[in-house]
Amino acid sequence: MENQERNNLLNRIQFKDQRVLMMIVILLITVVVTIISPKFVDIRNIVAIFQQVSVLGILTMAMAMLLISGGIDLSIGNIMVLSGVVISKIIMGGGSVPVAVLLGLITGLVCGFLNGLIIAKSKCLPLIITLGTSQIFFGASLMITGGRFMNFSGKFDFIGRTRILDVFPVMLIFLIVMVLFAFGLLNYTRFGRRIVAIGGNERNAYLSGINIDRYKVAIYSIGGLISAIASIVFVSRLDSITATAGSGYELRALTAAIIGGVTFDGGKGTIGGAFIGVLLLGIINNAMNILSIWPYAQTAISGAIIVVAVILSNLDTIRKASR
Amino acid sequence: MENQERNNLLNRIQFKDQRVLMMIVILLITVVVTIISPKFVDIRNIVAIFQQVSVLGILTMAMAMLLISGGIDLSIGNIMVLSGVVISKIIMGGGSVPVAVLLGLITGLVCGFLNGLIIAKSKCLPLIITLGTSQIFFGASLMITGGRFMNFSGKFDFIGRTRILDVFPVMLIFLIVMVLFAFGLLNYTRFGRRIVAIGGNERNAYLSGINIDRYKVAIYSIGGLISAIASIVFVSRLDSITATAGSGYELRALTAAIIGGVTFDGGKGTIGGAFIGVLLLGIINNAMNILSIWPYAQTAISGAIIVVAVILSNLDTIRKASR
Amino acid sequence: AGTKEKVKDGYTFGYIAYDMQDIWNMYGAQAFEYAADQVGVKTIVLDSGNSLERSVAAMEDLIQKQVDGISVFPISPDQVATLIKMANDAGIPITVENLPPPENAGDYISTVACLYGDIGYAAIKFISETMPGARIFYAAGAKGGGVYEQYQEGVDKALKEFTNVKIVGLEHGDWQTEMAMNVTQNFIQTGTKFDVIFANNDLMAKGSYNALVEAGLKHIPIISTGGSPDGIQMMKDGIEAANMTAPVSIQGVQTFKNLYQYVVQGKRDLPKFTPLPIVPATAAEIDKVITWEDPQKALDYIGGL
Amino acid sequence: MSFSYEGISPLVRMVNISKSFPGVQALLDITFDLFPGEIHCLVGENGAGKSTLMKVLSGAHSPDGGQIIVDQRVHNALTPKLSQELGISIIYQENHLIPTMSVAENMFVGVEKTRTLGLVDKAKTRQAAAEEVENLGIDLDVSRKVEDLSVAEQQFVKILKALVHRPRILLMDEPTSMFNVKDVGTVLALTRKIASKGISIIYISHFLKEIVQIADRITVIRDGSVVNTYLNAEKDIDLDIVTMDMVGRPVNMFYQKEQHDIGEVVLKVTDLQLSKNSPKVSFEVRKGEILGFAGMVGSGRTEIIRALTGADKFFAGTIEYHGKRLDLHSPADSIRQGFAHITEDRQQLGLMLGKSILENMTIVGMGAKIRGFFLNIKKHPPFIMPLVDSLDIKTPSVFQEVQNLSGGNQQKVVLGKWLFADSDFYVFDEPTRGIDVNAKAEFYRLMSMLTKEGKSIIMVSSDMPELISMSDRVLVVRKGAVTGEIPKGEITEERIIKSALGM
Ligand SMILES: Nc1ncnc2c1ncn2[C@@H]1O[C@H](COP(=O)(O)OP(=O)(O)OP(=O)(O)O)[C@@H](O)[C@H]1O
Ligand SMILES: Nc1ncnc2c1ncn2[C@@H]1O[C@H](COP(=O)(O)OP(=O)(O)OP(=O)(O)O)[C@@H](O)[C@H]1O
Ligand SMILES: [Mg+2]
Ligand SMILES: [Mg+2]
Repeated sequence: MENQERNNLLNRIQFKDQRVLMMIVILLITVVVTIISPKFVDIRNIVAIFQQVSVLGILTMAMAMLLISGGIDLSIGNIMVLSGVVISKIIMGGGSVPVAVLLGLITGLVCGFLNGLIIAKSKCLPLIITLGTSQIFFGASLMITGGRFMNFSGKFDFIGRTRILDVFPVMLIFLIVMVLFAFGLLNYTRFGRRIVAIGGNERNAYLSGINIDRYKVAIYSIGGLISAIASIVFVSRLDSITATAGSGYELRALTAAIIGGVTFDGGKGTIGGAFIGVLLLGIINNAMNILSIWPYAQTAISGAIIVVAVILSNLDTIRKASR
Repeated sequence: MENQERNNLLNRIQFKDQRVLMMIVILLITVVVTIISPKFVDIRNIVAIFQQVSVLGILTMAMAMLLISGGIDLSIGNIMVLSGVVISKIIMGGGSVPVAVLLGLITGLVCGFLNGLIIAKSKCLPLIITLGTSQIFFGASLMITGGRFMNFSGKFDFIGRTRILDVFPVMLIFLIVMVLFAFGLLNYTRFGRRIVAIGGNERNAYLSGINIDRYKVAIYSIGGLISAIASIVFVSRLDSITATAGSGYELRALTAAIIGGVTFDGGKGTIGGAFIGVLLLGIINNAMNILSIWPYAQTAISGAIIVVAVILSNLDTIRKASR
Repeated sequence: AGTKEKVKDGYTFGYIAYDMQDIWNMYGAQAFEYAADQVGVKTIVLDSGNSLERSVAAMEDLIQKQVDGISVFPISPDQVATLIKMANDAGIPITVENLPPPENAGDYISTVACLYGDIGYAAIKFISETMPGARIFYAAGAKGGGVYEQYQEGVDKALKEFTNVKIVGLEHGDWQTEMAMNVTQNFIQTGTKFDVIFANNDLMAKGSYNALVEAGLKHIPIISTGGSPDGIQMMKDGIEAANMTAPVSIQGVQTFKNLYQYVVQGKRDLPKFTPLPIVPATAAEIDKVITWEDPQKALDYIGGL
Repeated sequence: MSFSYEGISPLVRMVNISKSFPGVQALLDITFDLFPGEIHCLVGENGAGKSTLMKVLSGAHSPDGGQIIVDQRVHNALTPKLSQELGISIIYQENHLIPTMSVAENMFVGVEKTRTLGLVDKAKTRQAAAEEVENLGIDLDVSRKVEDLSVAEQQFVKILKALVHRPRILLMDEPTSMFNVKDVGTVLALTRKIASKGISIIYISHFLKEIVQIADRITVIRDGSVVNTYLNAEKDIDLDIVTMDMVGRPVNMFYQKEQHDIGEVVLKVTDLQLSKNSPKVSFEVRKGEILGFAGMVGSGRTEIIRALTGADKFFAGTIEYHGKRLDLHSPADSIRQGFAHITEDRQQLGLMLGKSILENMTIVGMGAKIRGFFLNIKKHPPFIMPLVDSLDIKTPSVFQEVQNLSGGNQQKVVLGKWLFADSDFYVFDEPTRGIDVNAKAEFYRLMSMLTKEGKSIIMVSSDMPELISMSDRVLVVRKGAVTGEIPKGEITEERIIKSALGM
């Protein structure tokens, strides 16, 4: 029994190791950048970093949940844009903000539901299905906007601009709530546990009495809804939107989640890890700007940092991969 | 015995079914488009379609091989560009074409080798590593070109322009050779079978005495080399290159391979299927133009066609989804 | 070059680029930096990499560094409105390059912009005047980003005025050579007759040209836009028949001049908007062109700092 | 044939081998030797360290300490490649085949038949594979894909794969756990034949009767250390001594089922047809009854019960439970009706290998047994601890990932998962595969308890003693049809086999 206690502890620490290592990498970057430019750790800059990753952070929660369930959704970037476009259309057409937001959320939910339905019923790879639907959603945004900039002219910047006590931006509350939501859902609800089980071994989950199809539809719908919530932050921060504004977001969310230790195999990875991945991406971008690095080199450097960070955070696995 | 025979036959047909169904989808599209615009099946248009997919086709061979080996390389688009940039630098600096091509090929090989080495030794997910190295290669292209448009002004258009008997473009030979190469390698060589084995069950391959690390390095190197070969076709067709010219190519190659039935799980899928995926993508694009479809709707329509095609080609699985 | 007056020690201007991988933006930024160098002003160039988000981040960073003035090369009118508000809140003077901000945007010094609509208009006008009756294939830029859409507005306006030309095909080359080559090739396959190609940039002009060569239609002239160094070269090479040049170097130096006069010299009566001259040029007139690479010639054109 | 150890030196000596995993000392100072041509059997409880010891020898694990001496050469560790080169071949307990490849190709992974230029010779591969299959005396089409084979057929492929290397030393880790009498006979005969050619064999099994039949020596391992090694020259060793060594106390190997009354019919299957051309199957199960399903490999038992539990669709027929016709679309439907279905392939179908014991065991029962919308898994161990203890699952903690458990302990987790769910009707497919004598006895006790409570059980099994001692009635399945029904008193090995072979 004593032995068991000890082992128990040991297991837990190992499990967290990957994230701990990633945090160390982040700390290292922070220290180096701060030495060169002390403004980096200014409270306003730190707030700025969080602001800059809030949309990505929210989308990454959707992506991480989907990956953990053994799925993937490459359309979340374009779902976000489509929701934003719907919101902008309604507001610019003179509609009220609450109605616009509600319809925006419904748009996201419906898009996600569609993804889930097709994936559950067709048994096709989610990757390819959502690549296709992503184009459909993008096309819809294009057609609705006619390719033009949608300007809110300050009618929708409450969330993006307001700060509590002049420091803490309201939009961060969205980020925090969504992270906590994803974390709670996956770890502390029956629904979440079943999602993880499906990701862990779908056939086993099926034989264990989980209605796979229904859960898949549900999780993709939630993913769509989260993307719509991201779009609220997105449009209100930028006070505008274009059909192309979300391109690449799905890949960045995927990158963040995977940097944070979520895998394609499903069942693995944590929300906390995914969030650390988001932070790393945000810090890299901000540091590049703060250090005014030659733009042409920024791309290469951030690529290199990602590779190194991923390898470092995986050191533990490499070491014990001995057999 | 008898029963077994029957199963066997059934399995074979089913196995090919996915590709057969995809071919039927392609045929369907062809018929519909031809009815509306008979020019679609003009020999010159068919040649044009093949020309337009030759770069994608070659890259898809690399992607399919990597996927079948259980890996993935999201940097092939940028490896192609980097090779092309190296070629352009040398030719525009007055170097000879053969030297330029050789160095371009070496560039691709080295990039692929790097990917393979990092992936084999670090045991990190190839997806995230190659996303990172992709940025590094892109950054390198940016820095070498200074973001400029590299125009060969006709110094390197032999492969892109020459046609055998005035009909058959030389670049198609590259495509055909690469498809046959990939097909032969995977199906008829010990190397290829081991690659498939690694993709099918890495642990099994390891325990069967296969040196996994060495094979991984080899397959990524080959992937890099194929990307460099694609770049020869690419630059000679366009007679020019920019650092951004290859962006999105890796995703399109992935799409093509997966449409064609290659999966992420490794060990599954065929080169023939991947090639059919390439064809489908090429035909969709060409048909849209030939039919002069409203550009804003093209995106959505091609997304919808992909989704429908994938679902149709998977009908068999859906039907027998006994689990 | 320019005036030689003494500048207070340590003026620093920020410059938020739309995307430094875009050569138009890059030459504008270079001209801006060149002009700043002439009078010893330090510049911090930040690249938003075509991301609305990163541009906001860049603005946040510049405010952080408390620069003396900021120039923005916007991604969109609304993005620039956002940035202007942020700068206003931070009390930093801001000027805009390339795209005029929307009406209700906050306080900014001025805009120097090439109106894409004007280029589209100029191109159709040029074709109408030099090739009456021409049928045009239009190799357009990427849809959905707002830039091509502005070209289209100018084109539409011109088509109403100059009724002796018409567009017989429009496909999007997405600013890239390969895409333009493919869509041009596909268009040729439709068998539609056309007399001239209008390409939204030089990369696409090159792509369209490749397709023409392949189809044995090399004689069909291509009208491109911008007048980039590559464009000039392509005119020399006979790839482009004409180019609606818009010397971005002028845009860069003029933008700097406005910011400089406002911040350092205290001028307040600056024009709110200066359009960039669009100069149709053919191969014969190359020498007249103010090239992108030559900020000095541009400085001279605007009468120095 | 008896074996003499005089005057010969061991082919393999493993000296003071230790191996630990996080939280587990799997092997501690084990010393073990193997002589040329002997059949050396390894026995021990689940988790004793048998498989780990074999993996050290096959190069899958490198030991923390100790030496492996082969041919007088000392190695601190082996790699799979080196091990192969030394002539060692292994049949792993786990399934490590390549699902998308054919049987023939799977057999030759790593030692492909090639022509010049590294081109594979497919014809030669197929031919060589077919020869091996014939040598083994089984019926298997080598061009079938492994993913289409039943678990037992896959087990044959694993054996064939090991033989392809023409080993000098063959390690067999529970080669017969998925087999019925006939196939066990095939494997035992093969084992003897191989040994008679001078090839040394290490043989692991939980079927002690098998061991007695073939072993030249028997080594008992407990908690990662050798307890005793016995000579078994006369094939007559007393099993009680062996089990005593294994468990540390006497074990009653042959569990005697308590008798109790059997009630009314609860499940009635009428004219069940799996596909259009398959035979009609009808049977009944009564309250408190254990209905055994016997049959040869591939006879179709698994397919019948998969249809019964909603795992597969079926073509025609009715299933009535407590007089009510069931309309099953998925396992969820049958589980809602109170069914439990233990699948035969634990790794593919029965477990989330990357998840903890706790998560695996609560996945089904979570809905009914754990209340509230919010769950905190850290508070769940008390729910399953009684089961973990009574099944004797050997693990450092219930948070251990299942893939780190020994084969038998994995099987116990699968059993635990369904026992925790508290069903009314149990469908077991090869439930005791790979679990040790002690745990088997415990499991049989649990089965008896369930039936005493009025629950019913269908048990598909290839383990004759188990079928005979536990079943109240046995149905024999052949080619997808029920070809015989054997009532309680008449269940004998002979009758079952005759019926299963269609004699
Ligand atoms: N990869 C691993 N990681 C952690 N622990 C492991 C690992 N492999 C084995 N173990 C542990 O080592 C011990 C010995 O396991 P092993 O598989 O050798 O048992 P075994 O004697 O073969 O049992 P069985 O009869 O159930 O197959 C067990 O407690 C097991 O949990
Ligand atoms: N996924 C599959 N695809 C094709 N054929 C299969 C598949 N699974 C099983 N079979 C075949 O169906 C037949 C019946 O198999 P089943 O598993 O029901 O037999 P069983 O009586 O349970 O025997 P076993 O002891 O092998 O489990 C066998 O011939 C087997 O090869
Ligand atoms: Mg074992
Ligand atoms: Mg079975």
